[in-house]
Amino acid sequence: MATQDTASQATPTARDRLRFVRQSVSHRLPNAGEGLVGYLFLLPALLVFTVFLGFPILYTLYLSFFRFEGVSNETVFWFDLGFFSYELTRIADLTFVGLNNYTALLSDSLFHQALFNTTFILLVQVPLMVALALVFAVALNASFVRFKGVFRTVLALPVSANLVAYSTVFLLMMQDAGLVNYVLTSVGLPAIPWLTSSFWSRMTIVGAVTWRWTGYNMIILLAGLQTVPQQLYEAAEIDGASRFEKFRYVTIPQLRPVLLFVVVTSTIGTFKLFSEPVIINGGGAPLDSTITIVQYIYQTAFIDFRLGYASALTYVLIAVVSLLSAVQLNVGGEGDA
Amino acid sequence: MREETRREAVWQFLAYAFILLGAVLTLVPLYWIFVASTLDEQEFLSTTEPRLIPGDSFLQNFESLQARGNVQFVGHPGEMTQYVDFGFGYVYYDVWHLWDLGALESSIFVAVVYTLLSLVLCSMAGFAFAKYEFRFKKPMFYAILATLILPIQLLVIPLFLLMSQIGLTNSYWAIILPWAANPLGIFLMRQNMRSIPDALLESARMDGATEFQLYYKIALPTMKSSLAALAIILFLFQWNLFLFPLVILEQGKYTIPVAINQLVGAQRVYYDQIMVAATLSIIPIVVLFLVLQKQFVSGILAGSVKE
Amino acid sequence: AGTGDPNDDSTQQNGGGGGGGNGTSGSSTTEGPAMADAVEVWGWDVAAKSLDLINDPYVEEHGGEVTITQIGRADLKDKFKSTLLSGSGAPSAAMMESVDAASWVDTGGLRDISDWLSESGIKDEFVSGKWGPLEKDGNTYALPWDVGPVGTFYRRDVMSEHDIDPSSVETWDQYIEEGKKLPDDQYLLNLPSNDYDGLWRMMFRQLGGQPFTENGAVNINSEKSLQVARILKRIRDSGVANDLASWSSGWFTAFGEGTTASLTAGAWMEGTLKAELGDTSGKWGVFKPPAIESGGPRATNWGGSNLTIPTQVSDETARRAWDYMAYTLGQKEHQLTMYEEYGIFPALKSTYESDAFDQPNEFLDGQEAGRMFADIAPEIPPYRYTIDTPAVTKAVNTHFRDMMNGGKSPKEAVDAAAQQVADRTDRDLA
Amino acid sequence: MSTITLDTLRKEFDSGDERIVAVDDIDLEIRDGEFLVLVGPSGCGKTTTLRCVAGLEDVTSGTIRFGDDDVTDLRARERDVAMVFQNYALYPHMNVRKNIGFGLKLSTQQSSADIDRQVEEVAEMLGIEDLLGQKPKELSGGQQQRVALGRAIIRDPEAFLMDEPLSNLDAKLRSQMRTELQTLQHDLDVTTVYVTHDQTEAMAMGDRIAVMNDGTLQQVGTAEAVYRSPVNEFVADFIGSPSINLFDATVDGNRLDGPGDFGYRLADTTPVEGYESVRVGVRPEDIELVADGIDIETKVLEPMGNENYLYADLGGHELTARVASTARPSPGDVVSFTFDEDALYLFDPETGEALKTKTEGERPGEDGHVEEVVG
Amino acid sequence: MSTITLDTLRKEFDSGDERIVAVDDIDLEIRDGEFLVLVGPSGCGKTTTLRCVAGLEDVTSGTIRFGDDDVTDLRARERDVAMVFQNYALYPHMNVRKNIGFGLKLSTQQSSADIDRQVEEVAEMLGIEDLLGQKPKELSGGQQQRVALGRAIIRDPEAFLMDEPLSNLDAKLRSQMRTELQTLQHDLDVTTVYVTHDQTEAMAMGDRIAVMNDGTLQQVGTAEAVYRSPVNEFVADFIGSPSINLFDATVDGNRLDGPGDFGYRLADTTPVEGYESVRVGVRPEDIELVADGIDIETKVLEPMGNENYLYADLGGHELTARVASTARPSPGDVVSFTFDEDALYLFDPETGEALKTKTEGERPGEDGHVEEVVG
Ligand SMILES: Nc1ncnc2c1ncn2[C@@H]1O[C@H](COP(=O)(O)OP(=O)(O)OP(=O)(O)O)[C@@H](O)[C@H]1O
Ligand SMILES: Nc1ncnc2c1ncn2[C@@H]1O[C@H](COP(=O)(O)OP(=O)(O)OP(=O)(O)O)[C@@H](O)[C@H]1O
Ligand SMILES: [Mg+2]
Ligand SMILES: [Mg+2]
Repeated sequence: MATQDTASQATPTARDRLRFVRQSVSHRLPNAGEGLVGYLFLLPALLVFTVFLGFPILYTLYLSFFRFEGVSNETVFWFDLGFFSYELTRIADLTFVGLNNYTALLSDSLFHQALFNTTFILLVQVPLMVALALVFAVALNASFVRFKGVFRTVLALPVSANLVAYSTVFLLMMQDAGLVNYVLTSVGLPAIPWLTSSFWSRMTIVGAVTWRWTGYNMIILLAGLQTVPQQLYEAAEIDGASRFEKFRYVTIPQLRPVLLFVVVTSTIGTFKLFSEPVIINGGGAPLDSTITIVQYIYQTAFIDFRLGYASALTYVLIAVVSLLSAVQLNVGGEGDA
Repeated sequence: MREETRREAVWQFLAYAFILLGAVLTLVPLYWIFVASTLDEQEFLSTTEPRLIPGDSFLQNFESLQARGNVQFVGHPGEMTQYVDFGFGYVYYDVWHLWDLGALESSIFVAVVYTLLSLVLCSMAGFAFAKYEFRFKKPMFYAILATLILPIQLLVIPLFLLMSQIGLTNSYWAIILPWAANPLGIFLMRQNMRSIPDALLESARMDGATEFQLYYKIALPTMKSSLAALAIILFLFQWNLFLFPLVILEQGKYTIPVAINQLVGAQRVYYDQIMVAATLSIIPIVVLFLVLQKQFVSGILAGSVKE
Repeated sequence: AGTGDPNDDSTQQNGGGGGGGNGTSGSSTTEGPAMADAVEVWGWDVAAKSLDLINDPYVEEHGGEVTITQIGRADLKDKFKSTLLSGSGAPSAAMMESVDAASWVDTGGLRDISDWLSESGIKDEFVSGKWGPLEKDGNTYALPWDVGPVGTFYRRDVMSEHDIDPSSVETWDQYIEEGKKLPDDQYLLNLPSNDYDGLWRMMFRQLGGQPFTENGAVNINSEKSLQVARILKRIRDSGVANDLASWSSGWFTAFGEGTTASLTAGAWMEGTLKAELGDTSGKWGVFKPPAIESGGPRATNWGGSNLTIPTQVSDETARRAWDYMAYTLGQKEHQLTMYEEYGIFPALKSTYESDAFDQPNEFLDGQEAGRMFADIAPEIPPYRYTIDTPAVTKAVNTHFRDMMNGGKSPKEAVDAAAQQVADRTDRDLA
Repeated sequence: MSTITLDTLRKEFDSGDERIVAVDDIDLEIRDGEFLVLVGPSGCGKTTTLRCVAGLEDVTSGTIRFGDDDVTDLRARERDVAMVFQNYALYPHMNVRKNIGFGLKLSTQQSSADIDRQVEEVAEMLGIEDLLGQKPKELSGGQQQRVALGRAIIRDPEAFLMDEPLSNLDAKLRSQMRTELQTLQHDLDVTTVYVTHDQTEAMAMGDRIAVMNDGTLQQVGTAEAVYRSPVNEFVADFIGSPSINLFDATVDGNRLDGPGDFGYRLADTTPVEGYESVRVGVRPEDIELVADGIDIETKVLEPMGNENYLYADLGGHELTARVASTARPSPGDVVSFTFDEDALYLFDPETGEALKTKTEGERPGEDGHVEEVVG
Repeated sequence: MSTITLDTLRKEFDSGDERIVAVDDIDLEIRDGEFLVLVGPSGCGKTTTLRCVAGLEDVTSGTIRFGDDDVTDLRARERDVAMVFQNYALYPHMNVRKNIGFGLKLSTQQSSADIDRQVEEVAEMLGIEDLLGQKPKELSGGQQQRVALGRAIIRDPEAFLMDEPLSNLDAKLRSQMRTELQTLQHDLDVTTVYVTHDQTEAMAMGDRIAVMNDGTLQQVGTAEAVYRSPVNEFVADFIGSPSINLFDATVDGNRLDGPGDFGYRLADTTPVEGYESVRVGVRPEDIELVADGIDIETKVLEPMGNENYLYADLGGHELTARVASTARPSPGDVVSFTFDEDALYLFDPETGEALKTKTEGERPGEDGHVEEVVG
């Protein structure tokens, strides 16, 4: 207020002095126009990002126009200053093939198969999982539910389960004479060939992935729910909204950004499926019906050593998924959110 | 009105039933992992009917896990070689050797450091994307989003090359830094921070806050729930990283997934030990969840603006 | 600063000859070009353990320091390939399966050891079938370690209970007939639908088949391949075969309980069985794998590894690594130590004379199986693993599964597989 | 369309370790079709009371009845009330049209066209017909408030609950809205509880006015009753703007002696019998500037257009007077005032209870229209 | 502590595909240390103007100067102004103490103890000293508003910007706060821009009043000037409560003929020369009930305590009159009124421009205190 008689100022405490130091630092921070501030906040992330992922990403892009011909350790550049020497060696022998890697994709039936499998799993898995996660999140946010902490923890745990362990258990459960069929047959349902039919083996993947990631997405949605203003529920309540209507007209629109996040990341996650099919379905069995794109990329790069082709595959994957995400974001009303 | 009470009761019942069912379905495989960890390997493998009662071999399995030569799952007290001799006795002081890290501790260490670092980077970037206008914002955002899709399987090679160029092979930094600016985290923070009312930031600006102060005095405290969720995401991301740690880390520094994978031999899979390790590795996560989920306080922005 | 190679004068080609060192012969290191002090060798499972056995004697005789790093098989491959492809971080030497050899060699990341090899003169001491995939353009990139001579392991108790005498079986057809004596819930063998290619390759090789002709054409639709396909189809159709994923727990369980009565696999399988199903000791026996047709060859191989040195390690290190390899793999007594301790079946022919192979095997009810395998080993036909082996594996698996379901005839299956390989690898059909 | 009865309604909040009593055992009956205005100082519990009636807060104790039905445990949506929130609570993701129509869409079976038509009518009445396509955050404060109002009045509820629905509107619009609201309420004949801090509004609109202070109900009565016959000093002080002038005076027979020059001879001493000192109250508009009376020193003169407010010093006490716009003493000028005994208020100095109010004939309790609750 | 100059300030918003002009080329100079009140109907652009001054909105065109410095492109924190937001914008995660002290903590080198002391002083002044430990969501609307106010006044800024800072307070508190604010502003001598929709407040507080309509500035002048000498019909209509009575009248020599019985003979015809018809304005307080005058029919009588509002019908037009509380015609009664020619307002029927206002001597432009901007 007005009455700042500096004379009466008590000697500042240690905490205050710390505050002054912080203040002088923070006020000396760059203070340029708004446009720049955004960049400044981005800077640390961007820096780490470009330093560590920039090279791999660009190198991969570069590779996608070449055929990998083997490792090379020929020195392309070096200097020696006595106290400091540097030697840059060529990484690989490459032959430029232009867009061949990309055009080859058009006729690669295995790639098409992988794309099909992934899309199939995606269409079943993402809606299922997001819906489940949403219902769990809303239920576990309700005031009347007790032991919320325990339930939240339990539901979110699967994602921390070790992949080998959980895949093993799934494999055991899904076997022809496994737990699931045991339960099914004991209630009079027919056993299902979870691992051997192409349809059901995809469903097994869907089940495993849903089991693992639902709780994780629930946690994210739960965090999003906390930002929904309580007063909107009150207004809706007054307007006569039922529980479902509140969910439909308040929760969903308010949660939209986070829902979008979940949908987009789940979609991406499905496209990146790798370990589950490898372990549970032994890498694409039966009949390549569970081979996924990333698995195919891995095979191409790590088994066949066709690094260029694998890079091209990757970029096509990125293109496909980016397109899909962009569609999701726009349909989800990113524009005016 | 009784009608309504009844409907309310039905709702509550349904909600509970749903949650319980979900919890049970979630727990079955986990429980089985646990059961397997308490069984003798032969018992686990030779049962044709699913076995659901824990056995008593947990400790024994744990011991055989610990007795493995090539991976140390849980660490042990280290040998402290640094000491001061006071004439009447020694005082050891080399804290870094108080404890030799096993995979469990390595994983915890790496995940904690990574989570803290990444929380800062992601929330800052998310804040920028959510609350500032700048040129190339959209393209930059989408570019970062696109890298979410990059399969690590392909990045491994150039990344390994990069790490060896900058001398970070077999260093925990090699698995901490590349994803410190986690696109997933940036995306999440951006989505959540959009719900911070602009008026709040404006009023802080009027109060003389620098832009950075807006971030850590207003945005962070009001985004507690989201930060908790992000912390979980980041922790788990690092906790589950496999391929790159495998490639870049050498024995003795292995994280849990890498260590567990060492139990999958060419001809033999050490199920008992895998299950013990898997069971143990869930414990830190349980603790983490129980701590962090308390941050999910609802209506955190309430009372800030009239609208 | 400038461009050019600062190490021009010491490239690997000159390493062996230029220095005039014969320290690489595996007997002496006192002279010749400098060798690094320490080497690190990567291996998996028992192989790594068996190398450990040789460390002490080696260090005692040759000095230096040897570290054996044990890494899971799949992990080792991923890790090693990453180091190869990125040109850094590789160990001094690593284990390499013959199946992978061709494609790994093809990356150019492995060191040519032919000079050292010829100098040491030990090349001929290994079974000749091993060398194919380790060589490219006349250069050699790895030293053979073990072979997997194939035998058919069987449960003596189960067989005799149902009056089957495996030792009298000569051909697969006979064996199938015998198998029909087993009751419905017991199977003669396992034919896992995720692993048709393993069995196919084993039999194909037994017949002397090659997946590619010498000039690189795809050959998996050859008459021999077709024969194998027919046999496999017959096995499936006859109902004597179980279908459990290999290495799965159920797979082991079935052998333990005798519901699957036999298993055709490399000699190393005995060790695995012993470890996994210790309580069935003494109930097992083994006989030479049945022939495809009466009087046909009964020697083939499954598995087998080698040691290789990456190009990226320094010459000093490479020399030390070679020295170590030649010592452990090229010397009879060390190979025998590994065989006796861990059942690693040597590729070094001279070992076969040892009476270590004549020891009665307790697990196999006293059978002197070692000798049988030692007899088989030198007769194993060579097999041309190439970088396209994975494509073959894939194609065979895919189309044989189709065949087993009745979707294709054997002929159609091998043709389709061949066509697929040809398409994906840009090769011609033979 | 029913009586609303609050029976010892109590609402406490937990805040940290203390419990805040926001509403303290209120008894109140709002008659069928009545327009009741709730006034009181900021933080006295008006909003909380309203929210309890709406069903948005769980009451700590007491009951709420709509007609004969105990609705205490009923949820808001079953009470069928419409409410204007003090903080608007608009749906940020819906445009104005949807915000207003939302209640109808949910609770009635009307066709979208019908709803649209009604939304447009309401919007026109509120002067926001041009804004129907806009989102709340694109609206000005007053526009938002009108949307919030529109959301309530479009419905045909059991009761209207309005929490300062006009506080962000300018005078013109406010008086216009006031009339509209009254007409509407009259037409629909809906029981209405209306919170306002605006004197004029309370006086002009309320069938009765309920004055609250610190969680307790002070007085309920017509505008005139609470103005002329406040039950205690608080009500007298709170109602009326500018506020009543209040000061202590000693009683000496029929003579009251106050600060400064203040001295007054009572014609009727009954009210002060037995008191040594009382609180004296004179409303600013009852003060007449005369040539010869009690002297005061002018401090500030505030021109209000049609009249002037005179702030003057009476023995260290600030005295406010509403004077004609022609009276223009300058600061420092000493003027003189007097007032009618009829216009004099007297209060018990301890309890604040009224001893004498403006019109003796309308003393609380004697008039059927006035109820009294002393907190 | 400097002049604030707005030079053709313009602010447009994009809303969907249309552009909304919220502030339309405003020129305004707020003098050093002046207390300027911005009034205007809801949605006219007051808040937007204030936000432009604060630096929270990028202006579309025009410049803003503080003293001689062009601050148009400066960011909010560099302008060193304090602001009370219309929607409060409190920090939800901080308690009241921290909310109020936040600005000082950030921008001064004072010790925490000092800041605390000042926070307590301010809180006391605002009557929220008991709430210092509470979080915003635990406060009533009025309490929130006071916290928002406290946050601004604790600082010692170049300028105060206040957006309806008292709109949620009751009359008593409001008038008290008004005085406090004025004293404070006076002591600090800080240039202040104050938005309110409250006539009384505008009149009482502002050194000058700026009237806005639809994004444009109508008139700037002292309270008296805008009240007595509005530049146009809009200002006349907007300022004054109840509003001025306005109707059309035909000019016939010196005679004005309006609706119903209305007829008036002008003594001075200069203002209406050349007009066939004009808009006539008479303020409610200038209407005198007389025995013989213009007849009107009483419709409603609103008792306001110290006076009554009379709503009557004048040939289909509603006429409002402020009459003494003793005058109590019943609905349906026909009464008769007149007024002084001095009190008559006349406006151009097309442009709304004032032809004659209350006191000719103070016509806009002739008086130094009155500036005029016609939108
Ligand atoms: N962010 C925005 N986007 C679009 N239009 C806006 C936005 N903010 C304000 N407007 C519009 O600009 C006009 C002026 O708004 P402003 O908030 O300045 O009004 P105001 O004078 O403060 O009104 P009130 O007294 O109701 O608060 C309004 O018509 C409003 O709808
Ligand atoms: N959620 C809450 N938690 C704790 N205290 C609360 C809460 N809500 C209100 N209060 C307190 O209860 C008291 C009454 O609040 P209420 O909102 O009913 O006041 P009000 O009469 O509406 O005031 P105003 O005119 O300022 O809006 C206040 O002192 C307030 O601080
Ligand atoms: Mg309130
Ligand atoms: Mg406004």
